[in-house]
Amino acid sequence: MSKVKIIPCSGIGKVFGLMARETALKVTNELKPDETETVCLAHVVTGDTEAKEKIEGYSCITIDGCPKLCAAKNVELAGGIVKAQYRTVDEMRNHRGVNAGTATALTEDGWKILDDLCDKICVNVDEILKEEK
Amino acid sequence: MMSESTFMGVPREKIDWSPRIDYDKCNYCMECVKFCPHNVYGIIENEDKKLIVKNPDNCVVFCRACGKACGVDALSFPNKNETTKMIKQIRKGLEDNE
Amino acid sequence: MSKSYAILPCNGLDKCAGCIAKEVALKLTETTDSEIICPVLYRVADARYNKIASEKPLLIIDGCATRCASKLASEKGLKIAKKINITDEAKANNITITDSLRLGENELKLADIITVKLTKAEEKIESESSFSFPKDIQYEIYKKDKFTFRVPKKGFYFNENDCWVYVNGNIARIGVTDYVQQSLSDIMFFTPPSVGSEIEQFGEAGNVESGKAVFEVVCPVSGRITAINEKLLQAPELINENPYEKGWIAEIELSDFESDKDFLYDFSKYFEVLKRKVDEFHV
Amino acid sequence: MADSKVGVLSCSGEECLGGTISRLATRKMLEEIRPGKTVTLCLPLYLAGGEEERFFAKAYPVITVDGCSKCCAKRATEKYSGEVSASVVVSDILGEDIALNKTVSTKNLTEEHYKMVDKVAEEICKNFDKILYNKDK
Repeated sequence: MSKVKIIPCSGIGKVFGLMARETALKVTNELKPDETETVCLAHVVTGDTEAKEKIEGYSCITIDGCPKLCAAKNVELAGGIVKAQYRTVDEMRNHRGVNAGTATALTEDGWKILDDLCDKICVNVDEILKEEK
Repeated sequence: MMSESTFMGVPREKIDWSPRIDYDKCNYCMECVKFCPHNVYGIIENEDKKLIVKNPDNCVVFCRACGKACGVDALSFPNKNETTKMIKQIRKGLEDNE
Repeated sequence: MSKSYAILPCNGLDKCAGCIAKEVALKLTETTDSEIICPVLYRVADARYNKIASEKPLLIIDGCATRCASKLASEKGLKIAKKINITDEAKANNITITDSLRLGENELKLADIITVKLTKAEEKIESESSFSFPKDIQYEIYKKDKFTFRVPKKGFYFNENDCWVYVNGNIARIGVTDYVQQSLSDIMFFTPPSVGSEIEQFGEAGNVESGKAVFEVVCPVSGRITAINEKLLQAPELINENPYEKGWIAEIELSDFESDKDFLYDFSKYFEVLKRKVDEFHV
Repeated sequence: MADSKVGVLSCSGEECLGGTISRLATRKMLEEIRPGKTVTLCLPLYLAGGEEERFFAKAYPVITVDGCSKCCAKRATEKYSGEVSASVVVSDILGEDIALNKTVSTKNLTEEHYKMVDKVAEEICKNFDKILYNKDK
C-alpha cells in the first residue's frame, strides 16, 4: 500500500495558504502518519524526474487556499491523481465573519476551522485506501 | 486633498454625506477608525465621546462600508435618494449659472 | 436544441454507478443531439472519435471516485466542458444505490434526475446569452506592484463608486470594477438584489463580501432588476476572476438612462479616477 | 518606480524545517523588517502561471529564499522571469542538518526556531538593502 499524498499550496500572501499548509501538516504528522505523507509541491513541479516520481500515478488530496487552485493544478501537471481537492476559502465561507489570522499565524478560531477540514480529509483517506485494496 | 474636492462635478463640501455616530450605542471599539482608509474618523483622548467624524468631506459619497464593519450598529448615513436628488439639484443650479 | 455534448462515460460494468453512467449517456443521446465516445474503443483506437471530441463540448460522466473517464480524458489531452460524478449525484439527491448491476427503480430515477439536470443546464446557458454582450473586450491596464487593474476601453460607463454599466437597448448589465475586487481580495459571499425590485440610481444593488469588508454595489443606473448572475451564488470568486465578464452582477431594465448618464463617467474619466484611487489608497 | 519595491519569493517547502523557516523569515520581512517595501510572491501561484506574480518578477528585483539546496524557488524564478537579484538558502545559513529536520507546524515553534527565523531574515535584509540602497556601489 502506498501512502496517500496530502499536498497543500502553502500560499504565502493570505491566511488561506497557511490554513492549507497547517491542515496538511496535521493530517500527515498527527492524524494519519501511517497512511499519508506530504511532499514538497515546489520540488515536484520544478524538480527532476526523480522528484516527479514521488507523485506520478499516486492518489493525492490537494488543499488549496483560494480558487486559483495552484496545488491541484500543479499536482495534475506533475502527473498526480487528484482524488479530492479542497479550498480553505470554502471552509471560511461556512464560518462567516470569523477572523482566522494571517499567513504568519492562525488564531484559535482559525485552528478550529482547520480541525473540521482535517476530519473531512481523514474520511477521504479512508475511502481511497479502501478503494485501492 | 484637492483632487478629491468634487463628486460627479459637484463640490464635495456641498454634499451632506458622512457617517452619524449614535453615542448611545457606540462602544468605542474603534473598528470604524481602523477600517476607513480615508481618515474620516478621529479620536480625541480624554473625552467622553472620544470618537468623532473628523473629516466628513473625506467620506466617499454613497459609501457605507464602515457601517457594516460596526458590530453594534452605531453608524448611520443620510438617505441615498435624497442625497441623489440634492446632488442633481446642485448640478442643475451650477449649469444654469454658467 | 442546437448544442449537444460529446459524452465520455466511464461505463464501468462491474459497479452499479458505472451502469448508471452508461444509462445517463444513453438517455442524453435520446433526448439531445449528443454522441457517445466508447471509453473502451477510444483507448485503443482514438482516431475514430477525434472528430466528435473536437467538435462538441465534452461531457465526462464518472461513476465512482476512481474517475476513470476523467483520467482517460486527461490522458488524451481532451478539454473538459462539463463533468459529473454519479456517486456524488446520488449523495446530493439522497438516493442510495445498491450493489446490483441491474438498474432498479432508484437507479433509474437517479438517471432521470441527472439527465434532466444536464439538459436543463444546457438550456440555461442559452437563455443567459440572450443579453448581447461584447466578446472581445479591450482593457486598459494600470499596475501597482503585483496588482493589475483593468478598465474596459469601450462601451462601459462607471460611477465614482467603482461600479460599471453596459447598456444594450433598454436593458443594461451592471457590475463592479477591478478596483473593488482587488481591494476586497478573495470574495466569499454575494448577496444579490432581488429580481423585480425597483432601484434608484446610486441605490443598493446587492453586496459582495470578503474576509476584509462588505462592499455595497452602488447601482449606476435606475430601473427594475430583471436578472441576477446566479453563478455568483455558488462561485463568487468569478468576480475576482473578471468582474466585467463572468463576474457581472445583475441585469436591469432602464427607466431613464439619458438622465442617469449625466452622473456617469466614460472610460477616460474613470481611468483617471481609478489611477488616483490606486495610488492613494490601494495597499 | 521599479526601484522602490523588492519581491521576496519563498519556497515554503512542506518536507523539511527549512521550508517553514524560509516562509516565516519572508513573512517577517513583509510585516516587520521592511513593510511597504517588501512584496511577497506566491511560489505555487507563480508556478501555476499566475501572470501578476510573473510580471512582477520580471519588472522588479527578486530575492529567492529556499529551504534546502534543491533551490526550487530560485530555479523556478530563473526559468520564468530571468536572473534573480539575490538568493538566500536556509541550509547554507543554518547548516544542512538543521534545515533538513522534520517540518514544524507554526503551533509548535520554539524560541530556537524564532532565532533561526531571525538569522535568515537578517540575511534576506542584508541583500534587500544592498539591492534597494546601494545599487551604484
